[in-house]
Amino acid sequence: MRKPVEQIEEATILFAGDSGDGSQTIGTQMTETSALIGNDVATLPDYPAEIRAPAGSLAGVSGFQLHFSSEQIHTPGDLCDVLVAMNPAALKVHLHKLKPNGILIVNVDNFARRSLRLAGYEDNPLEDGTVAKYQVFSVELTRLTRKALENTDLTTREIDRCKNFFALGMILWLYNRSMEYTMKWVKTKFATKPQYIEANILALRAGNIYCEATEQFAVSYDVKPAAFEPGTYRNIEGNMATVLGLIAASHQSGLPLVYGSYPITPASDILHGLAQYRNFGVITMQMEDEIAAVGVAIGAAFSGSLGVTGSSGPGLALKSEAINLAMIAELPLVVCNIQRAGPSTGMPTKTEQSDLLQMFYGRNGESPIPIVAPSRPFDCFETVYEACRIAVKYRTPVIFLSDLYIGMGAEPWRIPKLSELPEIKADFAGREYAHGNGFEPYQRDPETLARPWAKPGTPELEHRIGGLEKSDITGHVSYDAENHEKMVEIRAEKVARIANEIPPTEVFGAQEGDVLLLGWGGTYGAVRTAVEHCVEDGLSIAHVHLRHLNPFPNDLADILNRFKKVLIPELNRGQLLKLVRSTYLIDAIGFNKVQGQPFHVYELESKIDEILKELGHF
Amino acid sequence: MRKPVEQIEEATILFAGDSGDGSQTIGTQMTETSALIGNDVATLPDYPAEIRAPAGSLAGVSGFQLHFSSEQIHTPGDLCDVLVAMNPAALKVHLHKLKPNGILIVNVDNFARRSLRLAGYEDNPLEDGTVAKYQVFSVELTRLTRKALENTDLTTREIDRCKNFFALGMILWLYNRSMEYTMKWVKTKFATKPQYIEANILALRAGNIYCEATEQFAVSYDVKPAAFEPGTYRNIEGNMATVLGLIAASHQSGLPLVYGSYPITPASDILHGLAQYRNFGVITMQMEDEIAAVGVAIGAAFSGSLGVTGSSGPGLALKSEAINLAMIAELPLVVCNIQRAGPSTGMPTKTEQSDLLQMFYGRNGESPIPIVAPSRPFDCFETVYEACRIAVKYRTPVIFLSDLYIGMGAEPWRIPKLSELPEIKADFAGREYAHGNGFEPYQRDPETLARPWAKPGTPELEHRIGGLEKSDITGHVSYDAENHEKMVEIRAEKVARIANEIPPTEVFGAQEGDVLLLGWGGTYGAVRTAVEHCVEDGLSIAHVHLRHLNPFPNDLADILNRFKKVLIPELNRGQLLKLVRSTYLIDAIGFNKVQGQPFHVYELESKIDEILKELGHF
Amino acid sequence: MKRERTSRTKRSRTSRIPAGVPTLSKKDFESDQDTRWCPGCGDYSILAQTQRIMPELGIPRENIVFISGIGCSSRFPYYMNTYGFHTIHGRAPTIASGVKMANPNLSVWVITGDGDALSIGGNHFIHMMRRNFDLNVLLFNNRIYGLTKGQYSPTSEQGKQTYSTPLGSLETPFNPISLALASGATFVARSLDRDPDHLRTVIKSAFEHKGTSFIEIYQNCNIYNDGTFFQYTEKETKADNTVFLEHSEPLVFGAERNKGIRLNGFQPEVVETTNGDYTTDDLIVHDQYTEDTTLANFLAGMSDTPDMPHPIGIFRSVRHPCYEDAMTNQIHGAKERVGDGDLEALLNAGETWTVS
Amino acid sequence: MKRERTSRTKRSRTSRIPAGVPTLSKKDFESDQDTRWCPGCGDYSILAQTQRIMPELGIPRENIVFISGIGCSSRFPYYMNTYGFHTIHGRAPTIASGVKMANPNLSVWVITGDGDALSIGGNHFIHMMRRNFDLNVLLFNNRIYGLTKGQYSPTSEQGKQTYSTPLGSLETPFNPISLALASGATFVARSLDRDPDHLRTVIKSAFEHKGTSFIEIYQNCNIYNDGTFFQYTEKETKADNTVFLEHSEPLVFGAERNKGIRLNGFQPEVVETTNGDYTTDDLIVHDQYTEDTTLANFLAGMSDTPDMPHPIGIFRSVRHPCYEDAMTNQIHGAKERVGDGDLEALLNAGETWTVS
Ligand SMILES: Cc1ncc(C[n+]2csc(CCOP(=O)(O)OP(=O)(O)O)c2C)c(N)n1
Ligand SMILES: Cc1ncc(C[n+]2csc(CCOP(=O)(O)OP(=O)(O)O)c2C)c(N)n1
Ligand code: SF4
Ligand code: SF4
Ligand SMILES: [Mg+2]
Ligand SMILES: [Mg+2]
Repeated sequence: MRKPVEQIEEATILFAGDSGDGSQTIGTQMTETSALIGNDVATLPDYPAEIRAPAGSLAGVSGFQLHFSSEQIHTPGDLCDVLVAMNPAALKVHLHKLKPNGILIVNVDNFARRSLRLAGYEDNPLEDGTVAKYQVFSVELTRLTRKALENTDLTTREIDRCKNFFALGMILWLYNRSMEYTMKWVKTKFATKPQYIEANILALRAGNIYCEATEQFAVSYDVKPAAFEPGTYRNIEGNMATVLGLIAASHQSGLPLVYGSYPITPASDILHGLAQYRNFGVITMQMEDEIAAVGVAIGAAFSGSLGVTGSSGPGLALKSEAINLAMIAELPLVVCNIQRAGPSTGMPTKTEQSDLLQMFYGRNGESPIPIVAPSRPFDCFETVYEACRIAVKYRTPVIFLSDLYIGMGAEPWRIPKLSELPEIKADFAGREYAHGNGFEPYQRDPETLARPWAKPGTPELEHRIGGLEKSDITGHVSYDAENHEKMVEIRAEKVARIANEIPPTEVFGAQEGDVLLLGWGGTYGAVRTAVEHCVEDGLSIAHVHLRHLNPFPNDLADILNRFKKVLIPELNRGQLLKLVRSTYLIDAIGFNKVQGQPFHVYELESKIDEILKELGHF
Repeated sequence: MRKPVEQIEEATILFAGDSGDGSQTIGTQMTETSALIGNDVATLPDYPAEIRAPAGSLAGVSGFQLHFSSEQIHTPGDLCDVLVAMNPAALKVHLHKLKPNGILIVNVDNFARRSLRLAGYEDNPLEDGTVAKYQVFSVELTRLTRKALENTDLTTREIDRCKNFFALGMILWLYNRSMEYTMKWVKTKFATKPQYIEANILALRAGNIYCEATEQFAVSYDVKPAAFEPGTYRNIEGNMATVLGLIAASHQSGLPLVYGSYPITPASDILHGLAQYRNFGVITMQMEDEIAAVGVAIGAAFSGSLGVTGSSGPGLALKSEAINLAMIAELPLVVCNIQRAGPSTGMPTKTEQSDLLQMFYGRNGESPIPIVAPSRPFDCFETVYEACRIAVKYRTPVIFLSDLYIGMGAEPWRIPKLSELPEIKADFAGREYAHGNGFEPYQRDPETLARPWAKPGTPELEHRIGGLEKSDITGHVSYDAENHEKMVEIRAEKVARIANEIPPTEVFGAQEGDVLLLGWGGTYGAVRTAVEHCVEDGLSIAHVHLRHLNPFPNDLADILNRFKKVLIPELNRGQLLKLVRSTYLIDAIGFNKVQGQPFHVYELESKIDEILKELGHF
Repeated sequence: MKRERTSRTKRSRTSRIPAGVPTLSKKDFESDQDTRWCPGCGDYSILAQTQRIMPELGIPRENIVFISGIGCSSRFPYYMNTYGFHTIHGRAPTIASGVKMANPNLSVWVITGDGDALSIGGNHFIHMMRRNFDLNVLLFNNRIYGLTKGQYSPTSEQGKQTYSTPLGSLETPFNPISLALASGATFVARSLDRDPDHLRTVIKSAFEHKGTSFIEIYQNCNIYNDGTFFQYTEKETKADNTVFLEHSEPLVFGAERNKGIRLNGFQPEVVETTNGDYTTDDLIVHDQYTEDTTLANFLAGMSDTPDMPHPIGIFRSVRHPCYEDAMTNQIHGAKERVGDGDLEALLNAGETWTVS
Repeated sequence: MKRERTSRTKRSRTSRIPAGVPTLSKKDFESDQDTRWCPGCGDYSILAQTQRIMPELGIPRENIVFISGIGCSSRFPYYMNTYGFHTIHGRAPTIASGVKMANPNLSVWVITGDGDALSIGGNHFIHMMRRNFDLNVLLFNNRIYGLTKGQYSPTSEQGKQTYSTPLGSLETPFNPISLALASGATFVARSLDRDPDHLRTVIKSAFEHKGTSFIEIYQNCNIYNDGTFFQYTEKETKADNTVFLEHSEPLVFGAERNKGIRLNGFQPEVVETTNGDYTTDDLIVHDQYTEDTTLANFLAGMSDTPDMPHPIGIFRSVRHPCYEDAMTNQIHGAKERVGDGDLEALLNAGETWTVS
């Protein structure tokens, strides 16, 4: 008998287990299934730091958090409605994320003494009151899966690998979801291993039937589709959106893409992603280090390609000398920094926003470079595309400053039409640039101040560039005092002028009033959600999220002045804060978290409350 | 008959010629002679960018500017009283630095058509009115020197090399200086080549007698000794003072000095200087690159030595990843940056202060590092010593931020007594640090927050450090969220606490009032001179010059608030300015020059006037 | 500087445990940290052999320092109960050189991977070789980037398909032995994670060599590059695909020990020694102590040559002056020549004048 | 990937000047900039020979690119009337690789010094060799840092006294030829600033070689290291201290051409060919096209061996696939297999759903 179905607006599920338990796989299946029926979704994988830590250890826990909803959502959720813990270590690491009275599904077969000890439990948490405030479902996942698959030809080890699908079957039942998408996926995935297709489908069905047949759950839930703008959608991770944005920029500009990189978490996926698209003419070069990686990109830019390089903080430190060369040589170059928690090697699998000032100032001399930052996974597409556009138009390196949280997070993306993409024009200098006194490589476009892009192979435009200061217009080496000052100013002015193209800044919520939250990068989801809640509560709160960090939008000064307080939430110790204070001389305050973790919505909400109290409200 | 002698307070002489002409040599001779009779002196060499540019070319001009006085002086002078131009190129490059009606001595034998053309003169500047507003002395330096040396055995080429001593003889006469010091010097220098001793002395005497005998100069000048604090003095270049400061810190702390470096202008002299002192146990290692150079210094620090590395801007970019490692590992390390004009390769032989923000922020993640900057050549000694003291006491990398201008400039230095040097205590952890639960490498000193320095070789303190985030107290690798935030805060707090040790900030001039000039680094001389002039004029102007840039002195906020305007003069586009504005939220204004050249006093004075006008004065 | 011919005897300054002090055991070298490698990883064996051999070296634990870069292999120092420094990617040689220079009495070990040593750290690697500090370098070659999850490395075979090269890598791999030799390395060896006895012996020889001792260790990454060296490490194939180098011995190999390497002009060839054409007298005889590098280079090249067995063992072991000793000599020499540094005199050197 | 055996023929993609177009002269390759080297510097000769040989290569000027690092030698591109990029210290190989990859039709030249290539740039140098882009690399070896005013370099002889090493340097120098060979270089040669004819011939051969061509050029720095190579370059001593390599020819040298190099086991020796003991038939015969590197390594080692002449000429010239061609093949192959990239389809790939 089908049990009652309850309509709910949204749910958050956290799948967790040992690295080998397949939590990422079933998390992704549930995500895709939800996205396909039209929910808004947001996800966050949480990989262990080690490749494969000892089975059952705390260090080896791998998690996948999914938030889906019938409304627009912006984060993978603060706390969870459901936690699936495949072993005691997963329970230990993640239990604090489960809401009181939330649903806890555990594979009770894994709670033997040894496993408990590995997770650091003295006593069995299922029995000693640890889980008392939750709805606990102790399922013999291993035994039941073995039972369901007893007639297959698989070994016990192979059978045990299917138990995640048993768990998925249960979750699909719980949220009234069809198994169709997953069945299709299993068939493609194991096309060459039919025995696995059968086994996984058997396990999936068994989990589903188990819920249907037993008295496990009293109710099941239904989350209706969300209202989306019309369009075609897909689910996308930030790093994959970056890959597509780069390919799109290459395609639309007609500039072949040359991506130089050296593997580093969490940027490697961009290298892996791009490497799959040789048929787009995409050249990826895994180089001997980060310096060589940016070097080939600079060489490619000089040669007339779209030169791109990508890394994370420590790699950026190494690239800084060469980026400075591209800056003074005024060559287009896109530098992707997928930030992770620093300093030094830091916590490579955790997120942070603490490289902003490094990107602004981490080069010797006066070295202004435009910086853009995506705000959410799908926004990586547009933002990296914008980075390419600026680089090509202004002939300058541009930094695309993403982070681990959005790079690895995923959410639905309305796929743009090609006609919606802004123009990127690679107007190479041709023969007509050669005048009487020869070619002048530092003769500039009067509007953008860009110098001509004269690529080798163009007759009559032979010229020499380099890292020594160059004479205005002629480009000869120059130690002249006034010329140097002039060139320093021109390079600054060129970057400053980009602001003239930045569209008006969107102010969400109150257009003037009490508190403006000024954010950038991956904090978008949490900040926007918190501000939405405040606005629903009728408070005079606003949210501005900057894509352009250098230069700032021209209208920012005016916006900042319309609010009593400016609060800058950042996953660092106040870096945008420093820039805003010195630029606009306003007493902006910071809200900072440096834990390798994103903001929770409730943290922001209580900070806003605190400020409102100080302002005399409540 | 001895001509009349005029008493004057001060004079500035610029010796200039082709690289091979020996201007540096005679400049140094005149400096030492003046210092020895008790003048205050300040000098600035100006080497050509090329090793040896074509003879007679503008690129090949080498200059040496000397300012000496019977009063305390702080700069090598804005404009010159005397210009010695050994060839047309030297005239072309430096004539604009000569005061109206100043003395111009030229070697007229070098003004043939070919030489003029090489210098880019169409017509002979000695004849076409170019030098009309100066007192011109066209001396046949070449012919007269050959004449004086005709009875020696030297070749003409060798004889011609002595003509700088002829010029020096003239200058010594002009300023009523004895030739004794130079004669002594020549004797030591050419001890193995007696024919050169004779020749140079002959030339020197000939130049001297030439002035005595001919009607060249109507008067000669006398500059009396300056009033110096009692003590023993020597003349010293900034880079040499840095060398001595490092050796002193090593000696006083008992920590062997290990200096890792890779040659780069203008830091190489520190490597060369230190390499001469093996008998002090000084280890210098020229490494394969800047990364290796900082690497050996870090390894040496771990091993219990005073690890130091030095470079200039581009090298600092390369070192940044490793400096960050030393920061998170909390090891003492001194990093010398002798700034030059950037960005990128920039203008390697010119000065600038544009790496300040790079030193603050050029590393991924939150990476606070103390920064100290010397203000004048001799101040390099105390400042680098202070850098060592902080590094050792707080177990942190410290940046010593010097620049080309003070590194290559020279002035008299009161040699300190060893007893005057602050204590540097290398209190290594011993066996007593091993407790029941083993050694705890992140257990801190409650006052400084420094962690124990337990060097390999110490029994029972075996432990492991590294670039991954470490757990408080135990030092184990930790990905824990709260621990990370705590460690980030501790590292920041440790640096902040250094401020408690900074002595009260000296405010020169008005103690409150109209305008405070806030400077740092090599601008000291020009700023102090300008403010001295203002104070003499009875204006309400003050000067504060920061040695400690991170952290700022605790009393700075209060001082800044005592003035209507804060003016921050910098040889960059306003870097300290940004820091001050964001930290103190005051509307400080910048006065900036980015020409690879130091400030002139008059530039600062007219800027002060401008501000006073705005404040309604005059 | 004059070079000495052999390195058979060690005259290291590393302090030894005095006689009478109780000797240590493997357990004493195990730290309290959980090892965090994938189950089955070849790194475990290398760790175990290192921990086992340590007590035999006779060095007090506090005088031993392990320095690593970044990579799976580079977590090694955390597991050794000695001093350790897990530094940054590729830079371990520089930091280890600083440690050794500052205190030549320490026994310093560099732990590195094929990516760490030969990709980002390639330059420090070759310069370390020519400096010849008395360091011991263990390169865990698994022909892959383990820690960053499986990209090809500088030792991966050309055409290698990985996440970053789905259609195959394009570069000719480095031969770490050749590279070390060309950089002036004085001790060069190769061993196997799966041959614990050989590994321990070679580690011990490396320790006994005075100068930079380099060991390439074939290491299996069972997650991203499983079996890449199985033909050299597994019982069924090992004998036919490897030749173990022994000083003064001819190059004989094969399950039946009936094959050998002969030189034909400058061209090497594999010959049978039992079918009558050749005897072991015709074979190349190994000489690890010869100064000339032609033989060592030739042996190194064998692993790049199809159908040749891979040499395992010590390719070269010669005694050259160590950097730290030469530096110490300069210091002593200077002190003898001009006397111990006198700071007061130094500050007051040159022309001075006194104002009173 | 299969390797081809020789590089006798060049099948470069670099576009040639079409027949009928007027040919260029040395003057066409001189830029309008004043050369800024010290009078007497060996760099002048190398520049002149390069400018002289350029017209013979048949490449339109606009298709030629010179890329350098930092150093005296690295100012070279400013003086060539072609495209040029004076980059940063040690990194020219990386930027040149990017230029060549992005446009394989260009003729790309890397200009570098012993410090630039082997000190800070050592890693890029060795990796460039194994990638085998079709680049031409001229290393100006003056055994000193010229631009920074005279510190010892990685090729300076041990014990070298310089500003940074007043008591002598401590490291064993690199042998650039050995290092290039160990890194998989496909074309390796040595020439002299003071032998213009030889220099031009070698530069031309380098150009004709498809793959990375490396030439070490002994260059005199008359300011900081005057005469360091005089025994190999000056008339009086050159013949006895050098042996010129010619393919298929025995290694004969000496003013009277009566000396030669013989192989004695693995040990080389110098023998007289006129006193009856040996004839030229006993001498080693040079083979620059052999795939096996034993001979080339041996020749390279001669310059580290006291009493051996320094080989001048082409050590090795073999044909291996070039990186840029292999990459281009991957692109073509992918396009053939799955069709030209369709952006619209790519964006819409995977599971999508439509909201209307
Ligand atoms: C500057 C920098 N660049 C990149 C990385 C990322 N990274 C860490 S380890 C590694 C390669 C590891 O390969 P290998 O040295 O072979 O060690 P293994 O993991 O195989 O033992 C890379 C690319 C880093 N940590 N730092
Ligand atoms: C990152 C960086 N480090 C150091 C320098 C300083 N520097 C410039 S050229 C050079 C060495 C030059 O030697 P070499 O390559 O042999 O060239 P040469 O001048 O002898 O032709 C050095 C150390 C620099 N420009 N950049
Ligand atoms: S990824 Fe490979 S090398 Fe790294 S720990 Fe796992 S098995 Fe070992
Ligand atoms: S310093 Fe030496 S290498 Fe440099 S230009 Fe002068 S002579 Fe040539
Ligand atoms: Mg590896
Ligand atoms: Mg050189």
